Amino acid sequence: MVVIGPVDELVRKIITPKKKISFGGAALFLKPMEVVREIIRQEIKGLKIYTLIGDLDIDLLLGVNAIKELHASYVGLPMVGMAKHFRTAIEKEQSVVFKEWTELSMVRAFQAGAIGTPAIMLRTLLGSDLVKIRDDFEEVTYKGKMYIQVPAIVPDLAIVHAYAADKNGNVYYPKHHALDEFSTLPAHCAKELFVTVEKIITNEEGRDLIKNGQSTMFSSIDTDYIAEAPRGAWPSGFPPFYASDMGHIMTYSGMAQMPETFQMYLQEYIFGEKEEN
Amino acid sequence: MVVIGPVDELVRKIITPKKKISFGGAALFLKPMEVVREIIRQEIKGLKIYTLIGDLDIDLLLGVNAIKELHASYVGLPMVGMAKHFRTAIEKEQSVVFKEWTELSMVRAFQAGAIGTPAIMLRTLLGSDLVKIRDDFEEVTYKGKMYIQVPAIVPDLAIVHAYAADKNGNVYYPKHHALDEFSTLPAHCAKELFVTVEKIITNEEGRDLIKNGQSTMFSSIDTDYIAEAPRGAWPSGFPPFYASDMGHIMTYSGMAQMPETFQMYLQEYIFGEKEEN
Amino acid sequence: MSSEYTPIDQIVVSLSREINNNETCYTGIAIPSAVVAVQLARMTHAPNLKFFYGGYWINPDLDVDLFTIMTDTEAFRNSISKAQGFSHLIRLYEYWEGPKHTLSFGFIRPAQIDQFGNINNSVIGDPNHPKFRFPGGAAAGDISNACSRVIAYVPRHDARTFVEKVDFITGKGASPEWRKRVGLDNYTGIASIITDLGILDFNSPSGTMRVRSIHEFSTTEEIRENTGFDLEIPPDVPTTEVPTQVELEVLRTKADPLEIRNFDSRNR
Amino acid sequence: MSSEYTPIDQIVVSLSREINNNETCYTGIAIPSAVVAVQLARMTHAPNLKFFYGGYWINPDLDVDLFTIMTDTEAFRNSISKAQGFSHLIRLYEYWEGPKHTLSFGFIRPAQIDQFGNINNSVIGDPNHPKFRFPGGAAAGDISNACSRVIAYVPRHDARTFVEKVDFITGKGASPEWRKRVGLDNYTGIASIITDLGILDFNSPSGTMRVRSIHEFSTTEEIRENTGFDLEIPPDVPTTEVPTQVELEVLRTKADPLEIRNFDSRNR
Repeated sequence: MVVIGPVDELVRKIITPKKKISFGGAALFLKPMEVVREIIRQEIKGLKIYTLIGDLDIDLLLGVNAIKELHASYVGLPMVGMAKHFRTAIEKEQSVVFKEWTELSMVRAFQAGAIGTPAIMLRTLLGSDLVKIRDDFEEVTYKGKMYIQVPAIVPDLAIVHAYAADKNGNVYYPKHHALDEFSTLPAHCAKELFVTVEKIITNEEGRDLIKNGQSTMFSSIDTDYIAEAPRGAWPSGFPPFYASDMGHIMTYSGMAQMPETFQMYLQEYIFGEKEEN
Repeated sequence: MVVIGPVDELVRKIITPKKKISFGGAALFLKPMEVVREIIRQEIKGLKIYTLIGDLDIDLLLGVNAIKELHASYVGLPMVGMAKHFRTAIEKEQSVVFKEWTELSMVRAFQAGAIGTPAIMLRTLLGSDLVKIRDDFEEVTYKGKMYIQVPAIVPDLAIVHAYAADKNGNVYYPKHHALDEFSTLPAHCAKELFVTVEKIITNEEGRDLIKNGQSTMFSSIDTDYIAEAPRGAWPSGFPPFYASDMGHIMTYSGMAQMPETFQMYLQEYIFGEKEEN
Repeated sequence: MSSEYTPIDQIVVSLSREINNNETCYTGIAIPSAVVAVQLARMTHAPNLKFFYGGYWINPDLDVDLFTIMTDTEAFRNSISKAQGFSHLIRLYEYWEGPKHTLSFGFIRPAQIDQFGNINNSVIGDPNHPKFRFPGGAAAGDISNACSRVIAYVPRHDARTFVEKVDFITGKGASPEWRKRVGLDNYTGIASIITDLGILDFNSPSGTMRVRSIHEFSTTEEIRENTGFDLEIPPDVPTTEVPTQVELEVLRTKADPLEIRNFDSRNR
Repeated sequence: MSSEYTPIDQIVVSLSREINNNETCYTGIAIPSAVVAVQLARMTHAPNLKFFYGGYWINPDLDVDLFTIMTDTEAFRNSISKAQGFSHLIRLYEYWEGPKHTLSFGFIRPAQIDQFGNINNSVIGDPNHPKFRFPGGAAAGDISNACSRVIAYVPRHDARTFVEKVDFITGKGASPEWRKRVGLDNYTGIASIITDLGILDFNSPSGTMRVRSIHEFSTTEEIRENTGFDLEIPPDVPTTEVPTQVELEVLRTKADPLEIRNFDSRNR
């Protein structure tokens, strides 16, 4: 049965060091930012994070040294610049083990995890030095053709942000958005699923959404934990409800450059009184 | 660019002996029956057919000896009885090579074909004698665990029936149907896609469907050939538009028992004047 | 309403009692008694069962007959807004081997079954030139390794179906040792078999098939005569609990008013 | 409207001219000049280009700025009913290696590129303890083996970017012999590179990088000085065709009124 509760309680209960956690969203869209902030507030460390395209979520967590191992195909602030703490953590502090994937290989590894196959062959990795440095990427031959076989990703927990959830645990997101599969990919492969939503609705309201042409993004079979977090993806974008807050991302990018200003950012936007976004 | 034309012309043009062809639908739902009938009218033989769950489509084609090799997890007339010509072709005439899959292994082989991976590992086939008689099913070990690896299915052509297509080649089917993925699975893995539709609509009508909450079942990128075939799935069902015609399936089942009555069936329902269904 | 009941009524009621509340399952659409048994369970002792139907609906409206949903277009439309949730066929196939171990049980109607619970829905005779070609296993070969347990049913218990050794293994049986060796010990395979004569399982000392109970209208001798091998019949084998008045009434008026279950007695 | 144009204008216009009508492509969202070039091509010589945007829309409405779609919720809603089609992100990922060989071209903005067209968007120095960590390749490592050809662009042509041998191969270069050997000969890898100094390709006798044309505001010497290896410059190397009045007007008023392309000059 799905557990519905406040973000802080659920984070305290289910996010523990060493857990393998995948994040929904990509590239400043649909990120589970309220959970990221709560992880920082609760000073949880030692996480192993999987995200297709990391941005503010990852840079914040690296800034407070919460991540021990990171898997992604890209970490940066698209249209704004480099992710400062990502560089520092790797180049100077060597405080994180970073495993780079290509976008397609990571997508295939998520898909393999979801269907329960332990590894999958693809060809776009051929010729890449990633194969040389990743001991879990293997060159194989099938019927005389070369492939790279990558292992499935099976996180202990997936965390995604979505539009609404009913009391049964069905999760809704309007059709004709561009990006929901950036969240279902890292969710379907995980052993447990934690969804934050803009709002919790009644089962009847859920059925009305269905009648009006929506489908469920996750069914009650998929979800384990649900918390209400209005504007929970902010400052990443959540189309069609709110855009990526590029002004805020630029502010962050500036304040991330020095430890002192980063602390000010944390105080103002994470530890301080929660303001209306 | 998509080619839009009459069923008979397109069948003449693209369905040739030895082609590997996958059929959409399953178990008396969403079968491309008008194309099946046209294949019989044009006396095309020597086909290699892939279908997850075969029924009237396969039994008709086997009755006129059109299939040389058949891949499926089941061939029968659900709720009605055995598929007469399927049994005769295998037990008596040995006129068809039948390759049995399990449902999941065939689904995985379709999925592997769609993503371009040449083979895929699964576990539900473990212990099955299918592994012993299929030389393309291979027992493999990955990280100490046993799997059966099955080859991807990549048909030359997929044939499916859907609701509507616009002039650009976008294909529509209402949301909240149960069964569309029985057609997208065998379609996405194929090199070419032939879609029959209840009706051809204008691009504007297509956009109206989108505005009213529908999505495209296939995009214009996917489709190669489109033909209008009203009630083209009949007598298989096409929810929510028409139900499986169980009365007709029972009639067929009866008439399939003897060569003479089967000829009468062909005359009346396939070679005869097309009647209003 | 009559309290008389048919063998197929007993089969459906017994199938339904194998289902526990709060489990998750799906059924194929070509095994009518299983679909009816799920409906009966949901209407009686298992209201919280999570049930996929048609690979899409989760817990479709109990007021709508499941077969009507698939054959009546208006009922299909109405059912949409009353289900407890919606999934996708592709997602259902993910559950079979996915990380969550979602499916509690599935159903199989075997054409042949042997003393170890191996089932054959494929062929009799040489697989390449079979004497008899069954329709094929569909998911039968998969679900013994994808659902925590499998509930089998056989509408007519006879020695052609219950054989010492199946001609062909479409789906692996209970075989706990084999399951342990290949790492499938989370999946017990066939846990029970409901027939028109009794209920069978593999809880014998040797792990081969035994009689768990005998329906009130059949006998030890009948089961023995109609089984092609020596199956264990405990001396104190009980009589199957007969269908209750409530079960029969729900079955006849709500779970299966169209008597879809009788397709199983006609077609084998 | 001024006929003066900036180097980034030349880059976008040259990128757009690499696109042929009736091809199929998608772009990532973090390479702004590529997105703008696709819009420009669709508005000028390639109206039938099939273009995925955001992994979902096919041929979004030309009247709506693509970046506005993603950041303005009302524009997002309106754009839905005007696109030429819709697909799914998952389906787009299928096209990368699926049976249809769908994608004609893709774009890469390399952090390093060498004389063979190998690109590095990963690290400088020891991969395990890098001196410099780039954001990562995202799809750059995939698309050279998934799109028929790749069009690269470099907003600032310098010797740190154009190196003799990349520190790390994130994505394999042109290398026709290697492609033949591993069975990737349907994919040519990087076919052309547009920089702020000129256009480069691999059509030299040795298959290494050569200058195809030089922008009217730059020189042979400039290119040679800002390239970390000896690249081939044919004696009769032409001047790049300058942007036409029509191209500049469409670019400024319709394809990129918000000057998103300038993000590429600011961030590298």
